[in-house]
Amino acid sequence: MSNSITFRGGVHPLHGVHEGKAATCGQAVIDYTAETVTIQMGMHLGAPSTPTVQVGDHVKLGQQIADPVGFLGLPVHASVSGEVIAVGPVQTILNPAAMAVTIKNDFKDEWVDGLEPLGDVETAPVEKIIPAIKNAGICGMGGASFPTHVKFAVKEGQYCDTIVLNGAECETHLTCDHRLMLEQSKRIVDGLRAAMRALDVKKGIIAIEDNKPDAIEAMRRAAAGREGVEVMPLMTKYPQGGEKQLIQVVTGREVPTKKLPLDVHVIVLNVGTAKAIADAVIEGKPVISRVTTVTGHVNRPSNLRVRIGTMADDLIAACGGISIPEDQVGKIVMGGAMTGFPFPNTTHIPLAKGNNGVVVYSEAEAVDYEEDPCIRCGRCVEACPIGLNPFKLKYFCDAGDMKRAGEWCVMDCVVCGSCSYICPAHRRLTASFKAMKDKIAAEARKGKG
Amino acid sequence: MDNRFVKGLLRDNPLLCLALGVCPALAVTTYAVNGLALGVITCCVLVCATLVSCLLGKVSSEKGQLALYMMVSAAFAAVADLIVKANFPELSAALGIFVPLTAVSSLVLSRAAFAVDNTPGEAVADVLGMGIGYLCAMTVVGVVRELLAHGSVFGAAILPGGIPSIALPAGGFLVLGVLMGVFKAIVGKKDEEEDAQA
Amino acid sequence: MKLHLTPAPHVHSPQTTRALMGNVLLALAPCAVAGVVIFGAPALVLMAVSVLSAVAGEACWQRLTGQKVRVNDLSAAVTGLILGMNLSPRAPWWLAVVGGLFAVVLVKGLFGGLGDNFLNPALAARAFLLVSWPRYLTTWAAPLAADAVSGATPLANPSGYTLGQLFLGNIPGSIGEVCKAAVLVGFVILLCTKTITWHIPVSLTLSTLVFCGLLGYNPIAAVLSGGVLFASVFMATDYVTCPMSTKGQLVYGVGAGLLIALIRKFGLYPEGVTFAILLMNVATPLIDRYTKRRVYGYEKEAKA
Amino acid sequence: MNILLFMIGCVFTHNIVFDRLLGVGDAGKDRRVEVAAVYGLAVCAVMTLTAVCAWAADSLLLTPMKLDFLRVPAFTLIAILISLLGQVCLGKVKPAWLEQLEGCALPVAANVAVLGVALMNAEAGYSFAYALLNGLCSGAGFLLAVVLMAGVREKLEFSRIPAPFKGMPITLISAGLIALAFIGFKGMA
Repeated sequence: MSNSITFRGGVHPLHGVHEGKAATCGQAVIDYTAETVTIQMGMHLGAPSTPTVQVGDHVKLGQQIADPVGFLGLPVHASVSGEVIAVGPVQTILNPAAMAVTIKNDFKDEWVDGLEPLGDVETAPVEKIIPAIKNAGICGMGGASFPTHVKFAVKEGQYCDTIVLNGAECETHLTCDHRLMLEQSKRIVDGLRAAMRALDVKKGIIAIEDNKPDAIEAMRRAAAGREGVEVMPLMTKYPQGGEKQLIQVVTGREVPTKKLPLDVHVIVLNVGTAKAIADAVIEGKPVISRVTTVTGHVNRPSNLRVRIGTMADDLIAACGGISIPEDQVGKIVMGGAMTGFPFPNTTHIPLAKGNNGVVVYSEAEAVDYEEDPCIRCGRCVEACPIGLNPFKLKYFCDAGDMKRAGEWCVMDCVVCGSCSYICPAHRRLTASFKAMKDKIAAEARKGKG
Repeated sequence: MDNRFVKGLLRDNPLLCLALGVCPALAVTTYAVNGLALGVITCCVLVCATLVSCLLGKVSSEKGQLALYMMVSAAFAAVADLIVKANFPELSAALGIFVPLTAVSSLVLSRAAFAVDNTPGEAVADVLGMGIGYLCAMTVVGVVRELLAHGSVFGAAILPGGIPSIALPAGGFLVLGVLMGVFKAIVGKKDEEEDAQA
Repeated sequence: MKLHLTPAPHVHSPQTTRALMGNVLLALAPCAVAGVVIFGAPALVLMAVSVLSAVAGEACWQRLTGQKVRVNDLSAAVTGLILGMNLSPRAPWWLAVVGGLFAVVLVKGLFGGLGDNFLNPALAARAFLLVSWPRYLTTWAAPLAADAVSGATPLANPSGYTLGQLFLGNIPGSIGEVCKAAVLVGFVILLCTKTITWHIPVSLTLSTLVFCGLLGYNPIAAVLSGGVLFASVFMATDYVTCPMSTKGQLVYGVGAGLLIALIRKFGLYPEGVTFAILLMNVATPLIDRYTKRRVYGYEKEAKA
Repeated sequence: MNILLFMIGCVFTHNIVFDRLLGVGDAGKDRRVEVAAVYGLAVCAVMTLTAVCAWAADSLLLTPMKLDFLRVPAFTLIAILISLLGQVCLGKVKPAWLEQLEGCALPVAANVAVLGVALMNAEAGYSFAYALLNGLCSGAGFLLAVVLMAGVREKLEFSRIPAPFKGMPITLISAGLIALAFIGFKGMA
């Protein structure tokens, strides 16, 4: 059943406990609407949008509350109807003071007028689809948050012949895509068809890891009879969901270094993004909610469909609060275990469009390992899906040797975390490469600027 | 004037710190006597060669300079070889080709190059310091290596046995390497950068 | 709420350096037991002394140079035990001490400790002892069972022992190498615990088989006699000193096999394994340089 | 057959650096593997030519006229001339390599091993063939040694070597351990 081809390297985190997904993959998604929502202006990759509402305004559900800024800019919409109670910087997962609009929910959920649904995806006018995507404020829901309409902007001389829907969800603990594929399979295929028609692409492949057989079944049923859509099961291995690895396994092509997937005529979309596209095209609705997994040491681990901007402490409260005493909580992570961002000593953090999970770890699970010397066992070299030489790169990064780190292709590192996961000496390889990549990128910008 | 001399002995000891003239030090120091003898010979060749090249003064091209030093030290090495062959035949057998090889010993060439740039007084002090320093270093290495290899010092047996493999080239490398490290640790030198300006 | 802010990834594979070294010790246990069964108490004493001297040596060296004492990562214990198993049961105890200190201080400590040396410490120490005191390492005690006082090893007169004896190990030889069955058990343990991959042991044993056959030895006897199996499973697969990529490991194994055959045929020392693997350790940096993998998105190998 | 054994002996068993201990200071310098290979090749070429010319000078000129005490200056002169000659033609054939030798091939002549091999040939009274082979194989042995040591030094680049042992001491200890491994070749020739 499963696709026997796989990419080089990769690891199997928490393989024994079904990748930490057992707790939530069997339950249906629960709807939850919080009291207040704090919608950040910079949820997408690119310049933050500028708010167009003041404190005290009354906003309707789906009303645009911020204008896009710059080429990668996206409009931001209210995810609840109610009254704006604050417009100012708030602590977010990565940025201690990010501009955000806080709205108090009046639970009326009355939609703003002026939405323009385009009807069924097969008959919707092709040229209207991409503008609809932009107006709906859609960006990558898998975690990268890259604005989808920019990804669809195919320059002349370029063409796209395959769209791959990323249902791999190789990250640990997260099951939101899995549940979405089970419960919204038709809507996801609609989104894929809309994208295929918009870009005139003949082939759409939905890639799903074979540790989700029920999802594969559900998507196959939904894809039956739809033109050019097929489902491809993949071997379960982290980081199968990475863009480069997915393209390599599904289409057999390799994205050349410093190039984009479009240069090998492929576009990769997350299943959540496809569903958002379908909502935008069929009902003309912007992105106001998403499914998020809340798991780890919470009393009722579950998948919640929540409004964008819901606070993390509300999410945890909705799952029955933290199940272990507060001093035993070691770490809370936004996202999966391999690429998630740790919470900074507070759970009062708003959810962005790209945040797909909140996981609570106990003190035992969150040990700060001390870096032992490298024993050159070669496990990190075997694990790296890109074929880099992590142990050597780590020496260059520690020595701050940007020239040689660049020569040994640190810029090609996809920061997937496999090397740090597998290293017996607990060396923080991924963190060093991420820091070095940021340093080299900053240097390049400064050079250009 | 004199700190140059002391420098040659301790801080910038040619063999143990600047790693000059390493080849003979490895090969010959299986016995302390040989180490001392070659130390003396090298010191004499060094002093004579440096004085002569100091007197000859500068030569135009840098390549010519090095060639001149090599010829001068080759001449003195030949003389030394003759003297040793004539008076101490068994020593010459023990030292083998290492006596004539002092001609191209990196110690002799580098000191000659150093001497030409400085006043004769400075050059003499430096050369004497270096020569004596090298001699002491060779003797120390010879003593340590003979003690480890044969359990004796200058022939007088002290320890019952000894580690025979120290007499082999591999042992020579290890002993000299460890001695250089220990010496640097004692003299408190961090690492080679500081030698650059010596 | 006090939360750790350590960067991703937040989970870690259960294999740690200490666990890996523990696996190696576990895999060495059958050979150690076999050695004691065959050669009696002196084997046990020697192994204990060499482990102790290796561990104590490493602890003192690390304290002397002001480093954190890392003896509990068991790497010194593994070095000591492997060295102990390389000695002949009749070797004097101080030989194990000298070998242990040489391995831990000179070959590993001076280069910076675990992961920084370029020769396998136990193997280098064995070579050093072999060169310094050949008679201790080449006159073999007969096993308790047999009465021959110091029979020649199978290498000396290959036809003297049946393959069965060679395999089960009641033949003269060094403690850990004699019982090939125990070595194979250890090999299986290491494979199951994913501590090593098959590449080096298999390639080394096969290439020894082939090259010894070419040079006129009985291939099976050549592999079963001397320390080929023990060394290929425990010493050649030392992470620090063998190549990183599987391609490099195969080259390493084949090279070592070739050298074993050459040294046994033409060399002075009967046992070529020690020097063959040491020479391949010296060549490992070059092997690593020229067996680099192609990076995703590039046509040819990254610049060396 | 013994020519082959003699050759193997010169390259491996009596390796010029690890067994005959000539040219250790130059072999141990810190260089990248490519530069080491170029330096090794240069030394090998100069050593072979020097050995041949030295043999010619010695057997035709010096010994008949009982001037063998002039061997050392004569051989040094030959070495200098050959390395200059080598530098000129290297400049034409492969200028890239010349930069790697820092533009001047003369230090090659100052290499102890080059003069050592020439003297060894003269004192052992080798015939022409053996003198040539000795020069060539010792040169190959030097190339092997320099490349191996450059490889090892590169591996030790990020090792936490104690401060006083950095630089030459650790190079010598590494060379000692490599020499320990080379003892395996003993008895081959």
